[in-house]
Amino acid sequence: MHPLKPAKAVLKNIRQETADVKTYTVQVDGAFSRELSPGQFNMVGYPGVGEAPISFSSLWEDGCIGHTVRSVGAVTAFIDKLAEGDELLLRGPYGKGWPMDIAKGRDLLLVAGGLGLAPLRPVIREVLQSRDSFGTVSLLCGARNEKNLLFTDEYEAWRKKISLFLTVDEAVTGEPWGHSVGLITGLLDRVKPDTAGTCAFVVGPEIMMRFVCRGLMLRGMQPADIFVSLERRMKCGVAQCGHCQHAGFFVCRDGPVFPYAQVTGLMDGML
Amino acid sequence: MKIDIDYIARVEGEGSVKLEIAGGKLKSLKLNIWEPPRFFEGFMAGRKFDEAPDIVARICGICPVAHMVTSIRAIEKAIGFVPSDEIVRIRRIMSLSQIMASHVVHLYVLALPDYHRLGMITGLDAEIRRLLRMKEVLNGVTAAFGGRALHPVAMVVGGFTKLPARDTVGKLISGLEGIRGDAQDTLKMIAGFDTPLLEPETEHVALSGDASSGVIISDCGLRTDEDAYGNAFEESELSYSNAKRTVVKGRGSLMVGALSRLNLNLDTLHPTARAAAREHGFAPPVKNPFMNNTAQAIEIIHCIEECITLLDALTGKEHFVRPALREGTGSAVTEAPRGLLYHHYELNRKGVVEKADIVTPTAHNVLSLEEALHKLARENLDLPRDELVLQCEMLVRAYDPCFSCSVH
Amino acid sequence: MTRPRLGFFKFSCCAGCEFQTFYFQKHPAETLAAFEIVFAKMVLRGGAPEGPFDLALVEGTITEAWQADELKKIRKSSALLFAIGACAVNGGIPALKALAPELEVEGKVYKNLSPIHSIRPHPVDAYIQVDGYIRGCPPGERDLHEALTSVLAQKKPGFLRCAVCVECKLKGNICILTAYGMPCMGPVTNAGCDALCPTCKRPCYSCFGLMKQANAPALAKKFRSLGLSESDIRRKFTLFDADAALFSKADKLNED
Amino acid sequence: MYGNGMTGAPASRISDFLVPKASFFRWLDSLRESFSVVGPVAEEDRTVFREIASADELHMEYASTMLSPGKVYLYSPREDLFRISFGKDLTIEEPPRSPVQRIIAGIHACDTHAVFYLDRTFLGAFRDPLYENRRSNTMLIALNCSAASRNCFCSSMGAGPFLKAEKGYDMLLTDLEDAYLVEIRTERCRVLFNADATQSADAEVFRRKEEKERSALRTFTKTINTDGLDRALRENPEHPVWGRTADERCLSCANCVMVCPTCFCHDVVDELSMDMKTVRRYREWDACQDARFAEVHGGNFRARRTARLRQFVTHKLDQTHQYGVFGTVGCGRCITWCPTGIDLTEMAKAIQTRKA
Ligand SMILES: Cc1cc2nc3c(=O)[nH]c(=O)nc-3n(C[C@H](O)[C@H](O)[C@H](O)COP(=O)(O)OP(=O)(O)OC[C@H]3O[C@@H](n4cnc5c(N)ncnc54)[C@H](O)[C@@H]3O)c2cc1C
Ligand code: SF4
Ligand code: SF4
Ligand code: SF4
Repeated sequence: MHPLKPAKAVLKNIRQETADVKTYTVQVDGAFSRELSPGQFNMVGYPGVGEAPISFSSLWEDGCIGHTVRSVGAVTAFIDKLAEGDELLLRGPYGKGWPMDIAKGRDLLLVAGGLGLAPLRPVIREVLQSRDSFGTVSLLCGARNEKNLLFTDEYEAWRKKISLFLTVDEAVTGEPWGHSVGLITGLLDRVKPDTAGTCAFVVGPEIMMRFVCRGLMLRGMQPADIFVSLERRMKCGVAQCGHCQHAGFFVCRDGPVFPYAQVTGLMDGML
Repeated sequence: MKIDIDYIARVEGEGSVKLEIAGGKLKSLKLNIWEPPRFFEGFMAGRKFDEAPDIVARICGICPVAHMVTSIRAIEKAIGFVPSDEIVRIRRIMSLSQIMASHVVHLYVLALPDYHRLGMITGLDAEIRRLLRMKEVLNGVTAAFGGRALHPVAMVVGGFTKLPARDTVGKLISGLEGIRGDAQDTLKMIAGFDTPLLEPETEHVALSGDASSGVIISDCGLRTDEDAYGNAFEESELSYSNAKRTVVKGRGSLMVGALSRLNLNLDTLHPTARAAAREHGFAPPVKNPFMNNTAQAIEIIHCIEECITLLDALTGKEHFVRPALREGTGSAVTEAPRGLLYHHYELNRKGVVEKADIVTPTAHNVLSLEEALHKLARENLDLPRDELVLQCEMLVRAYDPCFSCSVH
Repeated sequence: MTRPRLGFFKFSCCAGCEFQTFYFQKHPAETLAAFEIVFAKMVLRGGAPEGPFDLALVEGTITEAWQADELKKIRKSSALLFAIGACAVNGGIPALKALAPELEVEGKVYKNLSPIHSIRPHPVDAYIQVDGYIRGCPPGERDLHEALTSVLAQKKPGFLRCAVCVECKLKGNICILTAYGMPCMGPVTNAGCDALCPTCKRPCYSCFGLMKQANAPALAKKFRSLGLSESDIRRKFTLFDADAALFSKADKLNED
Repeated sequence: MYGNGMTGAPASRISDFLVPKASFFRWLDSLRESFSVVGPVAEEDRTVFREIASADELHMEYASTMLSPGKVYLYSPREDLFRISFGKDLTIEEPPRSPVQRIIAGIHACDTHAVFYLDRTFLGAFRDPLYENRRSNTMLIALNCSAASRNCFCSSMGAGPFLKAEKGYDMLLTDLEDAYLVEIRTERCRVLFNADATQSADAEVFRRKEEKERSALRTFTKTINTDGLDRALRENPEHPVWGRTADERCLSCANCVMVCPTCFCHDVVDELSMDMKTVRRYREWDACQDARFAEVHGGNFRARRTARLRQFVTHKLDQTHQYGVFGTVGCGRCITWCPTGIDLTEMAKAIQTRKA
């Protein structure tokens, strides 16, 4: 089997999350791997348009997988125009996801900036399902403004089992906003990680991850307990096209989730 | 009544025709070429001699080769470079392929739709297929020696930087042989259309039979060398048009292009082309400018044969010599698809152009075209307005004018 | 599926881009079949210059004031507008005029300048926002194809942005600059021509214009080391991209 | 350090021969019946690898070529991946695998190592079927170099001038004036080898080989000190040599990457047909020197020329954790073919000596 040969998939459901983000529930043909883990990604695309790496925002659920996509460029803008019932192509799963085995039995701190919540959603789902396997679980979630929050209708269910903290850079709707305003680093003091027992998963724009990780270290966490998910340009997803190379790592194969210790201070990165 | 044809579609560049009719009489008619000037002769000053052919190519997207060949010839004369026979042969092949390709575009894309009272060629499927077959082969010839068909790059002062492989040349020949039938069909198609009767008086001017002679002749007894071009022709500016217009000194309007070439040189054409001319009743002197289309179709038949002969004669040797710099002045006249093209350069000792002068086929034709339009309108004032407009446009298109060239 | 409505507009130029699109490229018949030609003077009599257009292709340099007004109208009536060809993208050959005093250049062509109303030559994006650039003189087959098929597929086109050298190496040409010291502009020129000139063993003269990441001063230095004079170097960098050379900091080239 | 090639079973018994050159080339010629034989051919004043019509065309005493045969013939510059058709249903077809059996003759030691490097990319965790197919259909006849070119530093990288790896290729030649020492490395090559007038190579022949190697080593003028090299580069990302070279000399033209025999990066491009019925998905070499290469939404990780130049140089001289080896084989091509002659060994030296 050609590792680059995509499989056909059908869009079963499309949900508008924000103005430029939609969640696609996708039915894939039988050959697609059953072994998906949170934090992994697919190469998603359409013939003639190309492919782009997109994280799973949900793993197998009712025979479907989920992708949450922001329309920013050639591939994503094209996907944005598709309708339910349309076909698209995908291949995967690729990459190393979140180290769930390391997190098990410990406190877990999830920090998501913007669309970063998408690759953490499968983690949240897993935590909700086997809540007892984890200690205290907190989710810090930041967005530009209220209109950019993802998965808002799921928050209530999440809150029942984990602590959820929200912040926006600025509140714009004029509706009462009962949460924080300001950078996500401002939420770090709300969770007070148990420095030895906590494991942190951080994902968002690289500059945001930089300051969150530094904040966590300043509060006593060890770099080895912090995990980040990197974004790089990718054309193949299988460590061959070279686009995602980051100082010798293939982000697609060695990541996208890395221990912070491994990727901090590398040239051309911001961490 | 005023008739403004704001722009004439399906010609190269921008031009308009304005008629004023009063009391059943044509009061005035003006052909205004409003193509904006780009000032080639102005900015050529200060450029290096070897840039000139690449620059002048951009005067025209349909006959870049004609401009390149002419400027190269003038510049080589200025620096005292004598091209090898092989180089001369290939340049001729380039010119021929360009003349044919230009005629094909003109006949099919620009002129043909009129005869079917269509806005454009779409819908005429058989014709489109024939056009594309011919285009493929003809552009292939230009591209094989020039690198690409439009604005070729391998044709430079000093020769051709690279030649195609021997078997490519073989393929070009068989390609040309393959479109002989299409060329005949093209002539049959064009000659089959009814054209308005129109016999304006003008002087037909062309190069004498041997295209590389640089000797200009006419049906009024003109005979002059390209170096003495300035003594025989005169250019003047018009207040209502960006294109200048050229006259034969002391006489008046002239017509250049396929019709003039055939009127003057029919007997030097390849026998198949002569036979085709006979068959379709083309017997000089032919004065009707609408017959220019027929002349073009006959020329295609001839050019295919001449091109094949030249391709056969290629040796693959002596195709490029790096030219040495020298101060000097050079003029050249060649036959572009649409007729006489004149380039003149003065180079300083660093090889920098100090002065450039370019007179294009359309500049030569402008006055006779305007006169012919006058006559056409005068004689057809009774036609319905739309038909009169169409006939005026058809006449302009028959001349195959290149307004971009004429203004440059 | 309805065919996208195409308008083709010519400003000051050789019209080569329009011929390239409808005649010289590899798929003219398919192009004519895929688009509804709403306005294109060179191939269509009549038509609707006012649009609306799904795609407007604009060729030519803007050299007269009415063209800028026309251009703004076209922009308003077009969903997508691509600049096509060196003239529209970079200023191209007509922009050479800007390198010398205006009246001097014009005076070399016309004795009477009073009917002449040229403005300084600029590429189209000096006046309007452009959705894509189809570079080259004439435009390259690959980018032109990408532009047209992207519109048909309703996706964002991916144009080439690397140096001509990349295409040159893909073809396996021996580099004429490094091996033979020919002053090739390939290293600073935007790809798209399939390295035509070096393949024909002549130096690239940059008809696709400078690529965005070009290091013009560094190549100028190389040319100096090959013995080119300052004016020769300046001429090389301005042939198709006088506008960039005049108005961007890429130009640190002197005259001697 | 190198030598994890993948092709063919090792030769079952020691098969080392002394073969008169004439006889060797006769044998090679005889193979053209069933193989496409590619070798170094003099064209104008350069040597290029291409398919030969006769062994007479071979120019075995060549200096480095512009493109390495491995990169061109095993990992091709442009290659179709799929043809996708729209119709009632989307169909995705792989192009048929090429059945061509090929021999690359006269590939230098450094370029052979470069093939091993490409193996790491295309036959690693994910195996690329196109590369794999060609790799196993290609026999590599390596050639030890008798003299270094101006920019060679393979001796510093352990990749030449003599090939030390024992596997991963099929045959190794050492030029001993009128004869070749032929060392056969794979069973498939041993089966094929039937040159006439061969003698088995004795200790004396190997003594001459060693002598040749010593004399070849004496021809090197360029060296690089690999001791702590990777760390030195990693720890000096802001050394002035980066910015200075990028500003004053680097053209962003990507010639270095394109000629590098180990550079494996490529783009994947979809070409739609004008009738919108099919898509050709192909890959073609891409380069980290292209500003677009590391661009993502909202930013570009290597927007600066300095960063792009540093990526190339450190990928060759630093990022050893990628495959456990240096990314350069010391062929010197990026120096030779850089229009402004940027020399990565000089940059490394400046950093190693901490000289600004
Ligand atoms: C592991 C991983 C997981 C990811 N998961 C998700 C996810 O779950 N959801 C999600 O939405 N995204 C995700 N991303 C990001 C996503 O892959 C990118 O946004 C996507 O690749 C963009 O592809 P595109 O073809 O739509 O955009 P492109 O067309 O490639 O454009 C991307 C950006 O590049 C620039 N660009 C590209 N071409 C040009 C050009 N010609 N001119 C100028 N600028 C240009 C622009 O700035 C543009 O914004 C993930 C990325 C990675 C690496
Ligand atoms: S860019 Fe070149 S081909 Fe296009 S119109 Fe301008 S001069 Fe002609
Ligand atoms: S010949 Fe020109 S385009 Fe080709 S690699 Fe050399 S410098 Fe670049
Ligand atoms: S090599 Fe340069 S000058 Fe030649 S066609 Fe390409 S961009 Fe134009």
